[in-house]
Amino acid sequence: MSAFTALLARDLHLALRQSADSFTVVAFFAIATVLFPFGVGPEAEVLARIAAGVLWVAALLAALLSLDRVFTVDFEDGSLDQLLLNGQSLTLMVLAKVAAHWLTTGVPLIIMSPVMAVTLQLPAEGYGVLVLALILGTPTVSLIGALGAALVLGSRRGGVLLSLLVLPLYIPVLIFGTAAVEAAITGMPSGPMLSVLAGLALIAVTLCPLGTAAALRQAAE
Amino acid sequence: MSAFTALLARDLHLALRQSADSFTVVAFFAIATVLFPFGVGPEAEVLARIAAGVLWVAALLAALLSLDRVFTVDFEDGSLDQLLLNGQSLTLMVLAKVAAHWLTTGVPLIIMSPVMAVTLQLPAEGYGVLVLALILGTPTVSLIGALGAALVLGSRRGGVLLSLLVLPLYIPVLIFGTAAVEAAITGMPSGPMLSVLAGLALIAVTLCPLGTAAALRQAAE
Amino acid sequence: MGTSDTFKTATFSGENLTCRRGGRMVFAGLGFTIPTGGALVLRGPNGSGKTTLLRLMAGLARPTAGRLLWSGAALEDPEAHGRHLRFIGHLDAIKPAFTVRENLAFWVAFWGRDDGLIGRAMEAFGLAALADFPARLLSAGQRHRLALARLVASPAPLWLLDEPANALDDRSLGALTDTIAAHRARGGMVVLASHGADLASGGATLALDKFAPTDAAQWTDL
Amino acid sequence: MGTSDTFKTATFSGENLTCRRGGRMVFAGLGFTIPTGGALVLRGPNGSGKTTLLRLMAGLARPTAGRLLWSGAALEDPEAHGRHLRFIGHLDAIKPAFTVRENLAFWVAFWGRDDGLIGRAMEAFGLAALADFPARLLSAGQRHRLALARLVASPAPLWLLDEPANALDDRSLGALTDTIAAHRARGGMVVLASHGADLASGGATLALDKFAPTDAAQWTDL
Amino acid sequence: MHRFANPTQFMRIANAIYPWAAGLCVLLFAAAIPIALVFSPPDYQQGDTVRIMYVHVSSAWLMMMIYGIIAANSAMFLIWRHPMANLMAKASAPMGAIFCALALITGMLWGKPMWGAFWVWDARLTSTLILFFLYLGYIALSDAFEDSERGDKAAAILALVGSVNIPIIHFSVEWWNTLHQPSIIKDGNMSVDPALRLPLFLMMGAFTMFYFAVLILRLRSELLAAKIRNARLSQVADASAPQPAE
Amino acid sequence: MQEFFHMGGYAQWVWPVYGLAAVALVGMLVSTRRTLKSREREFENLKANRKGAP
Ligand code: HEM
Ligand SMILES: Nc1ncnc2c1ncn2[C@@H]1O[C@H](COP(=O)(O)OP(=O)(O)OP(=O)(O)O)[C@@H](O)[C@H]1O
Ligand SMILES: Nc1ncnc2c1ncn2[C@@H]1O[C@H](COP(=O)(O)OP(=O)(O)OP(=O)(O)O)[C@@H](O)[C@H]1O
Ligand SMILES: [Mg+2]
Ligand SMILES: [Mg+2]
Repeated sequence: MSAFTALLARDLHLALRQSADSFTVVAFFAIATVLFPFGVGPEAEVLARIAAGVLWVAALLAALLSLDRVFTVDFEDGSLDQLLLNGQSLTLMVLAKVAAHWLTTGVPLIIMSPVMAVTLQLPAEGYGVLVLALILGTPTVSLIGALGAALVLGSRRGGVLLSLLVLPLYIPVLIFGTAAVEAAITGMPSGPMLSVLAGLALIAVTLCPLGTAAALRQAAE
Repeated sequence: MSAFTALLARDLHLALRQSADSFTVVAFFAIATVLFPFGVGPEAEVLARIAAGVLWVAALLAALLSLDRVFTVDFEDGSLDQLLLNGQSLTLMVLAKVAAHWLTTGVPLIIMSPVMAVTLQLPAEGYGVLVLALILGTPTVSLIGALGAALVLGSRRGGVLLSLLVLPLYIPVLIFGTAAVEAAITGMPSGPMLSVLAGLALIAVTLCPLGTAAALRQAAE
Repeated sequence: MGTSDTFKTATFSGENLTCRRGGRMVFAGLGFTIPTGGALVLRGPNGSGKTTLLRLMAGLARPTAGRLLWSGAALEDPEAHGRHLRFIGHLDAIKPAFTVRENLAFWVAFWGRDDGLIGRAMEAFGLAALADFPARLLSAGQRHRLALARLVASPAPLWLLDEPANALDDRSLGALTDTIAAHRARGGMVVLASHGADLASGGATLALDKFAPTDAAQWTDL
Repeated sequence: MGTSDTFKTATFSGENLTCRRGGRMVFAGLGFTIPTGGALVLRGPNGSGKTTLLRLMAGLARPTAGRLLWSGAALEDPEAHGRHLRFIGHLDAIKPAFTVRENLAFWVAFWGRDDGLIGRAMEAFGLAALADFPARLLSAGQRHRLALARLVASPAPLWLLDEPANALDDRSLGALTDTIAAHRARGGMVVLASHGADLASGGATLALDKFAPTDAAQWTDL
Repeated sequence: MHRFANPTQFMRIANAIYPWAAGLCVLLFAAAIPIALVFSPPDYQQGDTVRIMYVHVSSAWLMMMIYGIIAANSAMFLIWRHPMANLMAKASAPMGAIFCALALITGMLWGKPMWGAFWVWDARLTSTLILFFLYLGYIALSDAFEDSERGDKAAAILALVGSVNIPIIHFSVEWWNTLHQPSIIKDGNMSVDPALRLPLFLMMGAFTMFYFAVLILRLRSELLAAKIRNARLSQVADASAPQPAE
Repeated sequence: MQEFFHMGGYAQWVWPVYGLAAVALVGMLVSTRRTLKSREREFENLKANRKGAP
């Protein structure tokens, strides 16, 4: 078994062992989405109008919260030092960790999203594109988030600092993600937005792991 | 100097030393608020309609992020054990920590809120009540949050679990906080809502520190 | 209280202490008595319950059965018991952002002692030169010495020390031995877990492996 | 690679190593050579730079000046160097949710060794009985032994051990000494920081306080 | 009191109760279901939707009663450290969560034909939703720790603090004027048609007995789990028992 | 009979309620019994092994 699969398997295994974890990400997503009608009021038209945006913002914030700990635990218990010492490409290790993060948080979030869309009274035309957009967008979210998490590793108040670094980088995903859903609702083609999301994912998957690896090596020093 | 003031002074001192901290909470608040126009679109009427709700939700989420670490650091470096061993009431210690948290995050948030209200095109009548409601509401947020933080201390994925526990308990603050602002905007009296907020703060200040102290003692065991 | 004062006469003892952690019995029927000026060295192989017993003695954990006594009176309130003791465990309660002096000063203020002893505490553990050095830059042994300096900076009659010799160089080991001796001479009590060095000459020894419960006791219980 | 095989002949050395941390010079002009089967014991008071030097040797940190050589060739790529060594520091890289065996198995798979040695590693450090015990329940010494068991489970020629004797009871100390001797007999190299016990008989000793820069050097250098 | 703290004694009593609870449950359901679905008349206002009430109100009653039981047992567990109290609370929580979900869903399915919307943000609905989240929080918290004892205690504290919500749910229809139906029993005189009352009470009784019967099964199961855990741990302990000093 | 299933025009609301309730109750019962049975078996196994052990 190569180091990549060993690490991916370990992270998935850990997530399963601590089964409450991906469940709590989904729960945060649900709660944050549910908070909005409280704040904004229950009028169906207003809700439907902002549904796509709220869903995306809630998904980003949920991902953000879970990202906080992608590397922290390994850093604090010394695993990171050992991960650096395997004599192989660190970038590959980063990809394994990001893949595990996406599988345990991004995927449950995608599965959950149609249910939350009902709560927010999203028009039925939007559902398919919402799910598609999330499938294309959440990997980018995990990749950028991992970079941010690596950068703030070992700093005080990592969580808050992380948001500061990462949320602005999420803005393109947010804009095109919601635009795709809105296009679908209003009967316009949502293909262009979805391909932009795919493009963003491609850029992120080539650039972010390199930066993350460099940041991790700094953190260990 | 009593233990209470010593602890309060230490926490404020630490926050100052690590000056990035309260700044990052405010920054998260700002970014989360700014994300909305991206998600929802820039139309002024829609924004004004949801402004109060979005501000409150953003404030709650910002507080939540910073709460994650109220006790974690002390727990992980062994300070909590020592705090438990001072031969005095633990409830008082909890109050000192909550006070420090509120002073370093709640207060900057209150100061920041009118600026963010402008961004979201909140009608001018709402400003005063918004600030008042935040002054009455943020202590409750800190108190409930501290309870949640103490409960999840040492658990896996504390941050996400914390949200799950605490966000639902924030719902009343959110409802009455936004209702007060909306009342002010529509020219209705906002007094009743503000007094409910004050009542919630009273309940929280009597119940939460007790629960928090009990949870902290369990965490050390 | 200055370093030259003596402590009030007190004894610390435990009766029939039993402790279960995570459903498994760690030790059972354990008793001890520490007289004024006495020392108790906890020995036993890894996993025999030394750390568990120290936390129990500090009131941080509660025994499953049995009780602790302070000068013959049963301890009911763990909060009040905290006043009698200093506990130095594996975690050092040091804030990396504060300097060595600030770290000490906070705990002294927090425990309500006056800060006249801080200088002396730093000297006792060879930290005087590092007084204004941020704690995050300290080496493992220096950090551990800073944790130990609390014992001198803010006196209390009972010291509970979990493997205090860890990471210390020879010179610091000598300083620790001297400090313990001086504390006992003032009527203080010391309990320490140790695998190697003899830090408290003339103290009693408690071998924890003797109190491991028999198999049957574990099985029937619950 | 089974335990009975020997390692390829290799030497590990450092030339003129200088390290500055946070603006302060820790040591300067330090050199060492470890032959095949050799051992180097780092000694020195707290803060003399033992941990710093070990992390340097592991490639986790880079020296301010000087260089490391593997069999005479300068090490440029820290990633490739990782393959030569096992580093056991103060942090033990143990996942509390995994059992003892799972913890070992992960690292063995990660480092690309086959898992035939896991059983033997657990036996070497008295962990066989705890194999299916979740690591979260281990005591300080048991955890440390689990960390050390990686040395046996996944062999590598160079061992870098930071105060490996910490928290170990007498029996485990014996096991560690034996393991180190066996490793050296196979041509392995060991560097260890230690304040007390002699874990590598016949090894060279490096007293780090000798390389502390003079005060003047610290001051002018920046 | 102490008698109930001893697991063996407690289970002896519980096992004696079990056949009665299970039998009563079957009998009550046998009576309640035909009456609720066939023999009771439709409401003059709500028509046949009133048949939803029998399930809705019964689940709502159960979710509140179970929360009360959890809170009381949590207090006993925290104060006297009775292990049985902890098991009671732990075994009840998933059932409470399910009844709470059932109350929410049946309420929504009733709300659509009655109010024209599945959901409105009124005080009772909101506080019920909060109760559901409290249940989820309780369950998540109690298994979020490496050390299960710690999880039990943290969850117990949460249950106690959250009990503030129960009176809010019950009195919300009086404190705030809302869409939701007011209390059935008010000042002793029943606002519900007597013909509707009989199936309601039968159904509530059946649900309650169901809870007690299943609870006893769950308690047996939890106790077994604890025994298995102990046996596992002590097997390990045998093997790793401190080695004799050399 | 027809009328019974029709529920005065509210069939689509009433029947799901009873269906869900049935699923929830039966589900609770079945899952509880299943874990109980499996734990009983496991415990018996453990006890048997133990007796065999020295
Ligand atoms: C999602 C929507 C709903 C929720 C969460 C909900 C929740 C509750 C709760 C918690 C109770 C128990 C209150 C207590 O015993 O103190 C209750 C009782 C009751 N509900 Fe609902 N309900 C919902 C919708 C409805 C609808 C649509 C109706 C009828 C039009 C209704 C009629 C009743 C009645 C008649 C009672 C018994 C009155 C009482 O004892 O207080 N509910 N509901
Ligand atoms: N980031 C840093 N900035 C400045 N100085 C540092 C930093 N980290 C460590 N030091 C200093 O470097 C010196 C060497 O530390 P190191 O941890 O290597 O010592 P050590 O020999 O391992 O000591 P010990 O025996 O206490 O473990 C110490 O004096 C320490 O104060
Ligand atoms: N939460 C827990 N659940 C079950 N067993 C535990 C738990 N915590 C510790 N133990 C067990 O309790 C025993 C005593 O642990 P303790 O840490 O007190 O040992 P120790 O004597 O301090 O050992 P060391 O010398 O290694 O520090 C160990 O066998 C450990 O496995
Ligand atoms: Mg120990
Ligand atoms: Mg060191």
